[in-house]
Parts: sequence; C-alpha cells; structure tokens
Amino acid sequence: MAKMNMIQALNSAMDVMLTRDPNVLIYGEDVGFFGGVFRATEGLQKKHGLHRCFDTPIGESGIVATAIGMGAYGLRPVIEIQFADYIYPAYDQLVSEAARLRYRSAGDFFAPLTLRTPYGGGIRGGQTHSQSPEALFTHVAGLKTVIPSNPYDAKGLLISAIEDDDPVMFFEPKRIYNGPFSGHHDQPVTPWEKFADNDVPEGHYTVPLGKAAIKRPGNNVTILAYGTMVHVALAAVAETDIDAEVIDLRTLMPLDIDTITQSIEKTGRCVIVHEATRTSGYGAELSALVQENCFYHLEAPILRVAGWDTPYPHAFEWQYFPGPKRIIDAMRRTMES
Amino acid sequence: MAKMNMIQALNSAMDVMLTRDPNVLIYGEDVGFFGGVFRATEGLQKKHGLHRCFDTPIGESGIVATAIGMGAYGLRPVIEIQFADYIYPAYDQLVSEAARLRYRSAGDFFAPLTLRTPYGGGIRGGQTHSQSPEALFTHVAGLKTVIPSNPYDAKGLLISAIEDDDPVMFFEPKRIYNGPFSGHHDQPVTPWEKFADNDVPEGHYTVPLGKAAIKRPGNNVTILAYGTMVHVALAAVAETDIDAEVIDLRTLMPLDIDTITQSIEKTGRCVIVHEATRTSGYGAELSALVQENCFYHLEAPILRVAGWDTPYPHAFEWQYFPGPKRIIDAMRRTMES
Amino acid sequence: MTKSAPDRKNRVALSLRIPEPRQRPGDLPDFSGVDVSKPGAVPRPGINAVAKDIGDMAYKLIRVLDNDGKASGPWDPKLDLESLQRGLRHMMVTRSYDNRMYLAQRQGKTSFYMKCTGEEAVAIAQAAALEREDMCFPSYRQQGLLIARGYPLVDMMCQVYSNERDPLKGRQLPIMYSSREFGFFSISGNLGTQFSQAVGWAMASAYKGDDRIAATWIGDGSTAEGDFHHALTFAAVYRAPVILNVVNNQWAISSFQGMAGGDDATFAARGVGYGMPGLRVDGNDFLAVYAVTKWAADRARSNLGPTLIEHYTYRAEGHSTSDDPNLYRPANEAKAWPLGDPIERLKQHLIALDKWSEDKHTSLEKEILEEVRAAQKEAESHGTLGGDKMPSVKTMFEDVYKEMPWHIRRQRQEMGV
Amino acid sequence: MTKSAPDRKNRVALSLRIPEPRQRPGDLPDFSGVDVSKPGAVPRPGINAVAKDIGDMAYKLIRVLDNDGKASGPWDPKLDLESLQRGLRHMMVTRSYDNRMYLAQRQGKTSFYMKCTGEEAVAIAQAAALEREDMCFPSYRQQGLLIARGYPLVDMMCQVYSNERDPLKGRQLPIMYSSREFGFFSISGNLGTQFSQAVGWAMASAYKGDDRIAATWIGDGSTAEGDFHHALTFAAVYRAPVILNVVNNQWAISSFQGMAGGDDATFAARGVGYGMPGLRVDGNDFLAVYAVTKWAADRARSNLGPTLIEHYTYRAEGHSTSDDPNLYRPANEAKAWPLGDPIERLKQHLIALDKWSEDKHTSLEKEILEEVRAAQKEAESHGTLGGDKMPSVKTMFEDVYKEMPWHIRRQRQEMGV
Ligand SMILES: Cc1ncc(C[n+]2csc(CCOP(=O)(O)OP(=O)(O)O)c2C)c(N)n1
Ligand SMILES: Cc1ncc(C[n+]2csc(CCOP(=O)(O)OP(=O)(O)O)c2C)c(N)n1
Ligand SMILES: [Mg+2]
Ligand SMILES: [Mg+2]
Repeated sequence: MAKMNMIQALNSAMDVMLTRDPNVLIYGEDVGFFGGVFRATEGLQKKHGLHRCFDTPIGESGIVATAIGMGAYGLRPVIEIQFADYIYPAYDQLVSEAARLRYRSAGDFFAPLTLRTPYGGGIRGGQTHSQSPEALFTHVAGLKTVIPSNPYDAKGLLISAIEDDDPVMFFEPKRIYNGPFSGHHDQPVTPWEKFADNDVPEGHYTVPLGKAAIKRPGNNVTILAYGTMVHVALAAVAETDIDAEVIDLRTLMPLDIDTITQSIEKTGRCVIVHEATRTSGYGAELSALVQENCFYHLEAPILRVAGWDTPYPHAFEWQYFPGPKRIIDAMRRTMES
Repeated sequence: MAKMNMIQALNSAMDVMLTRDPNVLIYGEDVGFFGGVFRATEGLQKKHGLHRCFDTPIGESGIVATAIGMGAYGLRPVIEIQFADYIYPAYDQLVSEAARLRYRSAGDFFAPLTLRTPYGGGIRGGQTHSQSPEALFTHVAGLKTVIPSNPYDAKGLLISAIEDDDPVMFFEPKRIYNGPFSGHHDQPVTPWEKFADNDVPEGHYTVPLGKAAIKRPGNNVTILAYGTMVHVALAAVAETDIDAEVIDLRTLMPLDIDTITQSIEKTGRCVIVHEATRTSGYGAELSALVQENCFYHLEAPILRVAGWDTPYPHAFEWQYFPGPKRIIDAMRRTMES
Repeated sequence: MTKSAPDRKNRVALSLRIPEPRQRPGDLPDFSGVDVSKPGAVPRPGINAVAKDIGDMAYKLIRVLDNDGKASGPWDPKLDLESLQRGLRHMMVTRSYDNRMYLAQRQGKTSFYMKCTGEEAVAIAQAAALEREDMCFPSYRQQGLLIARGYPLVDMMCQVYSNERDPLKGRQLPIMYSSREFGFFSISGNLGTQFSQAVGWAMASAYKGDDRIAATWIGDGSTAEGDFHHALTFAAVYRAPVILNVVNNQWAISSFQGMAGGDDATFAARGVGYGMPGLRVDGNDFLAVYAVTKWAADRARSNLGPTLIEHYTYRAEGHSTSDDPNLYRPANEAKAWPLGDPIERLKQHLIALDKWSEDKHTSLEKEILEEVRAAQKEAESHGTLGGDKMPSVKTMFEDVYKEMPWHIRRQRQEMGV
Repeated sequence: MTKSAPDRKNRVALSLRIPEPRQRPGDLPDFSGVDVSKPGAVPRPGINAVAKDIGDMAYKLIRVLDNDGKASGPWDPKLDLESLQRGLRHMMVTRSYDNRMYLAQRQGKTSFYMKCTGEEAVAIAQAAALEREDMCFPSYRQQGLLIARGYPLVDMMCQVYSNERDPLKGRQLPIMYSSREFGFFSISGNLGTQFSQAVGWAMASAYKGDDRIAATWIGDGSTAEGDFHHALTFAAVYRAPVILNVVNNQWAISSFQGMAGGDDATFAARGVGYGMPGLRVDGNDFLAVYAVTKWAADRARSNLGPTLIEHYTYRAEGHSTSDDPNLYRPANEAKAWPLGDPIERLKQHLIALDKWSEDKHTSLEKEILEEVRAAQKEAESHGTLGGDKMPSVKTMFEDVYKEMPWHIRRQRQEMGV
C-alpha cells in the first residue's frame, strides 16, 4: 500500500500492466521521454524501453487508427490524447471503427484499446483545455466510458480498462489529479497523499467496470455525479443539513442502474451533477433513466446541475463551473418540492 | 405553387438562394455535374454555373473547413455531406471551429454555413448509410440542428438555414424524400406529388427555425417526433383510438419548448420517438426537459421509443426500426399507467 | 464587405479553378493524356533506394506487358507458368463472381453490389506477391484478395445475401467482408479508415519482432480523407512494414481523379513528399503489379519501411448497383482505356508464351461459370436478403460489446427474442 | 496468435523504429546535420515554374544573409532602408512584448503565455511581404503579424489579461487573438484547423474575383493533423490563392521534428507531392523569408495557385509558460543553433550596410521597452486575470448564437445576471 495522487496511481496502473503483459504498449503525444504533459507516463519509457512507451506525431486520428490496427494484431494499446478537447479529430476512428468493429465483423476483430485523456475544467485552461465531452461517447454503442474520482479507483479502473476487450474511453478529471476539489476555488486543495484512507496497492488489482460507488449514504435525496463533481457534491452536502446520498457512477457506460434505482426508490429525489454543458449532456440520459425506472417513487422533479450551454470561458471559469452553491440550490429546490 | 417531393423542394430552396444571393454557393462530393447521389442539386450547376455548385475532394473535414473560411470571407456556403454517417471526419471542424467561432472571437467572425446531409434508415443502407447522429450535435453549443418532415418545411427551413448567420446542421430524412413513410415497409409509399395538400411555393419563403408544428392535435398523450418518425407516429396513432397530439419538432436546437410544455400540460403523458440509438439520444434531452418543465402534470412515465443501442443492421432493418408497433405499445403503456 | 477588385487595385482578378474531366456524356472518349510509355522502359532500383533519389519514378509508369502480350524489362518478375495460370484463373473467377452477384442484386436477391471489373489484376497479382500470412486492409474493391486466398465463394455470397449462413450475421452491407482467418480486415463503409489502421497492424508486427507485413488499399478519390495523411505520416515516422496502395481507377462515383488532385501530381508523388518511395504501375498489367508489390514487400521485410504504390487503372463499370456512369462520363470510355483489360492482357501473354489458347480460355471461362453457379446455388439454399432464412434476430443484439450490458439485454427482451 | 518470427520462417525479424532526437538533456548540442549552405546559392525560378520541375528546391535552403550580415544571390529582395528598419523594429517590439507578457504570467497576472522568441522573422517579414488586405490564418506563434500591422499592443495585452477591455471578453486563453479588422483570424486551441480554413477563404476570394490572398501558418508538429492534408488537397485542386507556411522550429512541445516525419523528407517536400511548389527557407533570415513570401504571393495573385513554404527555424525558448524544455533537450541548444537569431542577423545586415550601430540598437531597445511598458501600464489599468476589472459576467452567455435562445437566457437568469 502506498499514498499516491491520481497521476501516480495511473502511472502505477500502466507500470503494472507493462510489466505483466508484453502486448500492452503506451503511446501518445509527448508521453515517451518526457512522460506526458501531466506526467502520467513519467519514467515508463526509461523503465520498460523505447518501444513500450513512445511519442507520436500530432495526429489524434492516426493515434486511434493505429491502435485499432494494433488491436487487430493482438496488442492492447493504451493511448493518450493530450486533452479531451483534442479527441474530435479522432472521432470517426472511434465512432465508425473502434466502436463498430466487433459488431460488424461478428466478433472476428475487435478493438481492445484504452484511450486515456484528461478532461474537465478548473485549471484555467480556457475553452480548449476544459471540456467534458463524455456524452458524445455514451451515445455511441460499442464504446465504454469510465471516469474515476480518486487514486484507488483510477488505478483499479484503468487496469480493468486495459484488460477489457472492448474500447474504453477513460476520462481523467484533471482538476483532481493532485487532490480532491471542493469546488471552492479560493480554498487550498489538500493533496491526495495527506488522506489517511488513501491507500493504493502497489501491485495489480481491479475495480470492475460498470459498478457505481455510494460515497455517502443518505435518505433524502440522491446525487448522481462522477469525476471532479463527486467531491464538489460531497462538499456541497456537507454544507447543508440535507441527508443526501452521493453516488459516484465511476462507469457511465455500462451504467450501474441498480445502484441508482435502489437509491432513488429510497430517497424519492434526484439531483444530477456534471461539468459538461447541460443540453444533451449525460445528465439528460440519467434523468430519462431515473424517470423511466423510478417514476412512481419520485417526489420532486429530477434536477440537473451542469455547465452552462456555452464554451468554457477563460475569465469566468468559476462562474461557469457548477460549484457547491448551485448544487446546494438544487438540493434545496428539490427538497422544497 | 407546385407539387414537389422533398428532393425537389430542397433543390428549389437552393435554386432560389443561388438566384437571390451571389454569396451563396453549394459544394460537396458529387453535387456538381452529377447533381448529388440523391439528386438534390440536379441542374444547379448547369443553371448557375460551375462556380456556384461544384464537386469536392472526398474529405469531409476539408469541406467543412473551407466553408468556415468562406464564411469568414463573407460567403454563405451550403455544403452537402453525402450521408450523415460520414460527418464524423469533419467533427472537429464542426465542434471546435464552426460552433465556437462566434463566441471565441466575440462576434468578430462567425460561420454562416449550412450543412445538408441525408440521415436515417429504412433504405437498406446497412450501418453506414442509416445513422441518425443528431444528438452528437445538439450537445454542441453554437450549432443549430434542423430536421424537416415534408417538402414545404424542407424548402422553408432550408432557406431559413441558409439565411441564418449561425452554422446549421440540416438533416434530411432520406426515407421520406419521395413520400411519407408509415413505418409499414411492406406497404407502398404514396409519393409526395399525390398529396392534395402538398403545395410548395416556387419562390422564396421561410419556415422559421425554432418553431415546432402540431401535426395532429389531441388530448391524451403527446408524441414528440421529427423527420421520418413524424409520419410513423401519425400512422401509429391512426391505428389506435388514443387521442394523441403529434408534435413535429422541426428544429431540435433551438427547441420550441413552449409548444411542448403546453401540450404536455394538456395531455399529461408523453412518448418520444426517434430512430437514433436510445442511450444519450436526443430523446434523453427531451425526456429530461419535459420532466423538468411539466413534472406536476405528468400522469405516467415519459417513454422513449428509439433505435436499439446497436449499429443499424442490414438484414434486420425492420426489426431495428422503431415502427408503428413499438410506438403503439408505448402509447398503450403510457395510457395504462 | 468585399470590395470588388477593380475598385481597389491595379491587379488581375483572381478566379477559382474547378477541375473538370475533359469529356462528359456525349463526348468521344479521349485518353491522349494517358502515359502508355514503352513497357520495360522504367528502371528497377534496389530495394534500399532512398525515396528522394527515385522521386522521378512517381511520375513514370512501370509496365512489363506490351500490346502483344510480351514481357520485357527489369521489372519482369519471370513468373513460372503455374503462377501465371493461377493468376489468370483468379482474375476470371473474380469477374465471373462479380457478374453473378451483380445479376443477383438486379434480381432483388440483395440490396447492393459493387464490382471490380477492369481492376482485377490489382488484388489478384498483389495477393500472389504477398505471403499468405501477410495482413490485408482492403477497400471494397479488393474482393479478389479473398478469392486468391481461397476463401469459399459460398461464404462470400452468403455475406452478400445476409442469409442464415452469412459469416457477418446479416449486419453488414453486401461486400463488406471480414475474415481474420484469411488475413482480410473487416471492410468499413467509411472511406479511408483502413489505411491508417493497416499502419498500426504493421507497427504491431514490427513491435513483436514478427515477420509478417501489412498491405492496404484506398481509392483515388478516398486519398483526400485525413486517414491517407495519417497513414503516410505514421508509416514514415515508425518505418512501418506496410504497402500502401492507391487504386487510381480514374473515378470516385461521379468525380474524376483530378478532383482528388490527381492531375496536379500523381498519387505516387504524395509518398515521396513523406519520405517513402512512390511507384506508379500499370494496374492492368498483372506482371508489373506483381513485380512492384514484390519490391515493396521485400523492402518492408528488410525493415526499410513503407512504399506507396499507385495502380493506374480504370473503373470499367458503374460505381455500384446504385450508380449509372452514363450520367457523367462518355458511354464507352472503358473500351477506349488504352491500358486495356487485365484478363485480356494476361491471356495474351500466356498465348504469346504458347501456353494458352482462345479455346482453352473459353472452356476455362465456362468451367468457372459452372463453379460460380454451383456456389450460388448452395448460397441461395441458405436464403437471400429479406427471405425466410435469416440469422437469428437475437444476434442483432450481440457483439456490440463482448458481454451484453443490461440495457441491451432489456432491449432484446422488449423485442421478445 | 502471433508466432515469433524464428519459429516460422527464415526471415529477419521486423523491428519498430522510434525516432529519437540526437541529443537529450546532458548531451552537448550538435547541429552538424543542419544545412548551412552558402547564402545566395539557391536559384530563383520564375513564379510560373511547375512544382515537379523545381521539386529539388524542397530539399535546399534558401538563404540571403551570410554570417557577416551581407546579402547575396537571386533571392535578395533588395529592400529599401525604411523597410529594413521597420522590420527590425517590429521584431524587436515582438520580442520585448513577449518578454513582458511572459513576466506578467510569472507574476500571476494571467494564466498562460507563449513566446515566439527566435522565430520573429517569420511573422514580421511575411507581414511585410503581404498586402495589408491579405488575410492571415495564424497559429499561436505569429503574434508578430498583429504587431507588424499596427494592432494596438494595449489590446493584445488586454486579451492576455482577460480584463474589462479584452476584445474577446475574457473568453479565450491568452494569446488566442482575433481581429477581423487587422486581417487576423481567430486563433484556435485545436491545432491545424486554420490551415484548411485559410484555403476556404482564398477560394472565396477567387470565387468573388477579388485580388486578396490568404496566408496561413502551422507548426512542424501540427503538420501531422488531417487539416494539413485537407489544406494541401483543396488548395491544389482549386488552385487557391493561398500561402501555406510550415514553421519548422524543430520542436512540438517535447517532440522533435523527426516525430512529425521531418527527417524522412522535408516539410516543403510534402507540397511537391500534392503538385505545388515547396520552398525551404532560412526562417531566421529576414530577407530570405521576405523574398520567398513575395514569390509565393505573386504566384497566388497570378492565379498560379498555392505554395508551401517551410521556415527552418528554432524554438529558442520553452513551448509555453507551462513547459520546461530542459527536461527533454540540451540546456543550451538555442545558442548553438547555427542559423542564429533573426534580430541579430538583421541588425548585422544594417550595420554592414553602414546604416545602423550597436549603440543605436541599444537605444532603440530601450525606447521599445518603454513603449511596451507604457502599454502594459495602460492595459493593467483595465485589470489583470481574476481581478476586479472583468468583462461583465452577462457576456459569458452572449455570442454562442447570434440571438440568445431561450435555454441560454434561462441559464443566464439562473445565474442572476
Ligand atoms: C467518409 C466517407 N465519405 C463518403 C463516402 C461515400 N462514398 C462511397 S464510395 C465513394 C467514392 C470513392 O471513390 P474512390 O476512393 O476513388 O474508390 P472507387 O470507388 O473508385 O474504388 C464515396 C464518395 C463514404 N463511403 N465514406
Ligand atoms: C488537436 C490538438 N492536439 C494537441 C494539442 C496540444 N498541443 C498544443 S501545442 C502542441 C505542439 C505543437 O507543436 P508545433 O506544431 O510544432 O508548433 P510550435 O508549438 O512549435 O509552434 C500540442 C501537441 C492541441 N492544442 N490540439
Ligand atoms: Mg476511384
Ligand atoms: Mg514546432
């Protein structure tokens, strides 16, 4: 067991997999000698060799396409897209190819690639270093979508993703790489290493895909969140006296519907929180599902707290970010209904 | 006034705009001399000249990118993507560029382009000629999304789209190019020309973006649909004795929320129909919005009838297609609740 | 906002060039611009030549067979008789298969079909020059690869019919074959994607210290897709053991190859710009295609990296069953194509070698037709599109993921299967 | 599934080439591979030269200024003194501006900054060679274009500070300027996208019979994006009046230019493969950059189509304020760069012409610093990032669409602004 921040946990997951499986290799822009702009692959090239962890040309579509080809050969590529905002050039290869390959070839070929990418705002990245495009992938049958919220899950989920035979979009909430974020940007962040319960095994373990985690049990309202927003939601709850149940989805596709419905059947109320723009965000699907599955248990409208339907503005990062105040407002509103 | 099918109506819209505005030009794969694989641009090159309607290299991203550049110059390009399934290579230029340009330049530049593309299934096109990717665009702030369901709207909405200063995704339901489709694939389709009320003005007129149309007033359940599914829904309703109100959204973004909420406040029930895969489809957003806006009027769960969460299979087109039977089932279920 | 030019400056007005083919319907075909240089004239460099140094080859045309069926020059692969006859047979089977399936579509037995008529030498000669273990990432016009590798015709047909024996379970449009066993990657409806995927496969093979190489094919029109650029860039950077083939059949549906930039520079020339040899070959010359492929394969196997080959050929028929080429090009262009027909030319070669005759050819043609007909009969016994014999509807929900998630399971249940 | 090579065949094992720069931190810089051919040596073809015929120019290096500041050869643009002095001044302003803004970021006045140190000649000489009405589609390292065109430094700084006077209303990351008035297209955070957009603008200008041309810039690393390919393809096909510039500053964050395929062929060579001239120029040589740009502009204005120019230069500092280049390259590479510093070289030229002196230079430097400081003071009077003086929060919801739709209006109301 060790204290790790999320970067170290992700690095450890890759290190473990490079060691265990010669078919695992890692590549992406600046991930080789340099170790990645967020340093997630630091030291891996030195330890495992030039061919196991290397740089690529700046062509996201080429990165994904070659990973699909490698998957067809029998490798298990782990690729990094430097920021989630830069996935779009690779969208065709992901949607038309990686996602469809198993189906269209009747299982003859498949794409066991893992695409790691930092996402989300809160680091003054402006509109092209802050986006949360997860809903653009949950709509695509054939892709899995995973978003961890802490070092233990990050490592365990990443190992699961790498070992998974389907293509996995692995979104890393960059705002919490170093420590959980309450949403109060004016307060200091406590690094992950300082948390007594932050124990990450050094070896191999998995956190299964498709299983949510109840981060705080409660009876009055269910809050559905993932990534950074899990911590913002927890902070918001702590500032109220509402007995909220906070669920960390961890995997958006496939979704752990049972944990969600059980919670809502208990609480009768639901607030969905994400950083992505609201319209057609993943919260829409969650809202629809909750409504379909728990209609007769609902005592108040399901509310969505999300990024505004605008690009992520550089100067107004904190006015844009769906912080604790907006979550608390929503909780209050749902309790009053 | 003339009887036109949808192709003719779209052709007429482009003809009118080429005639009125020298800054309008049309291009795309095979749209020039040949007139497009669905013949929507037939005759336009001959009539307006080689420079007004021409072929392009097969590079969707280049097509969109050059249209953005032309828009910055002051032109109003109308581009065709041969099938909606082939938009993905252009996704970055649409999402990161066309959609964001006005915002990021504070109005200094914008992208008044119209992207026309045939979408949807029902023509035995298999998985790469049948997709309905509209939800991948409704999530993108800065894009408008329009889907007509008949020749009159097709022409009027297309003219509105071309005249609009924002980038418009104009999805054409190819299954109903020639005539409305009931969803009963074993029954013959009556061509648009045969409908007495199918009068399309030959000159310039507009159907405004952002306004839905009530295709059938009713009191018991509201059906939200667009494109091909408007006709399938109408056919389904006609096979029941349920007094359903059928709303043709026509524009998905911006959405005509007032027409929707007014209807649901009246009916208390809602069935959403689309051909796109269900998870994170536009139906999710509609469901979330209806629930948020009309919670206290709802007497039954909002139901979604949609494409299955699989690619569109060639052999099982009609098992996949959300036809009248599935719509009727949903109507019954919602009436029974 | 735009001032017109004369108002502002003393300069010529700009004008936009829209490339146009020289002939349209009603015109006489005219191929006077086509290089029909003397067979045997282009030298054959060593496989370790540096791209830049042999850059001019991208503008020449490697040919071996002349009009009388005689082979000459340094690119003559000097194939043994058996190989020649096998090549001829495979090309003829391909053509016969295409004709039958085209007809089957016209008879309503399936929704769609695409022929490779006139381009058979590309797939067949290349399959012969590659090893059986090498991996192919084809476009939709290399059905010949499967035929040359002995994939059962019946299975191909069952795919076209989306019937109960369709190896792809009715999921794909006709002709979008896939066979891992035969080293044939699942064909995509999205143009170009295979090109950069093939580079990834080749990188993987090199990564593992394997000795298998990859080959991939793209149409002239499709070279405009980004995947083409990514393939060339990644292949050059990692020196991937891959053969990148551009099948320049002059047309992309209704657009002539100039619309993809084929008139400004040859497609082979693109390769040189990325640092790999770009060779241009008479795509209707079985021997030349074979030889050039062998050269590229030897290069790849020697860790010398990728080669771009432009196959100069002609799409003799419509784009697909959905297309009528008479709407955009002269009716009889195919006949006027100066590089002829690949089957005819190999036949002539064998006759010139005194190893073949018109009679033998005719009877082989008949024999093949019987073979194809028999296969068709068997395939149709398993059903045709939309008939009674379909894969189980249940399979529609399978293989989206390795394991079926709850939401798809629920949808399957809703469907009642 | 993969048998290892020796088990199966008698062939060499394949291996994957991963390009590596020749030096890493701790090594001595070594630029012995860099072309420092004699200035004046490369011939100057007519502007109507055919790309293929001047293909070898893509592998040469056009230089005018020698180490002593003397100009020579057919590419010497013979600029008048005023133009030279203006160029020098603009480069110096650019460098001074960069230094101040870098410092401002370090002082916490903004989030991010990117310098173009060592590459100033590219933007400044090109701005001089273009007409004021020509349209620029830059990447983030051509701030010099704005400076050369007289865009107010104060406004640039206000953008960097996202303050109340920021012309972009605080929406963009620092340095992502936009100015229609100054013919400077809105910079995107997504690499490469501008390259093909510029071609569209040029096509529009040609479509309208205008006489304005477009120019665009991309980094060596970013050439690997699909947009590069689309730009070249569309520009060639429609013969668009556009200048396509690749700024090869040897690095893309931590990746050396070989990782973009710059070692296998020059970036200029890419152009030739698409049928347009590809010229390679000493990017630190103000006169050479000017001359080559003028050549390309004349070509474009004469309806002869696009030109690809590779500017061979060196990124003298870190990628951005978020980067520490000492982690991946030798510490003092910039000093060892054999093509020197563009400001130094133009200064030497003016001194060699007897029109300038070290003293004059030092006092100009001071004068400029004062100018920049004064601008900075004014800009900061309008606020710095995160301070009190911000654009109105309301503006966050504007300009997503031309008219605000109801859902955004509701969100604005929810926000209470
Ligand atoms: C991404 C994408 N864009 C467009 C199409 C539609 N389309 C199918 S085939 C074709 C023409 C391809 O021409 P070419 O590459 O020359 O191949 P050929 O048909 O001549 O073999 C087009 C435009 C597609 N399938 N995919
Ligand atoms: C599509 C996309 N991918 C990745 C990035 C991240 N990124 C920003 S700058 C950069 C390096 C670009 O290098 P180069 O093109 O050589 O330009 P230079 O910085 O040297 O001027 C990278 C990878 C991005 N901004 N956009
Ligand atoms: Mg073709
Ligand atoms: Mg660079």
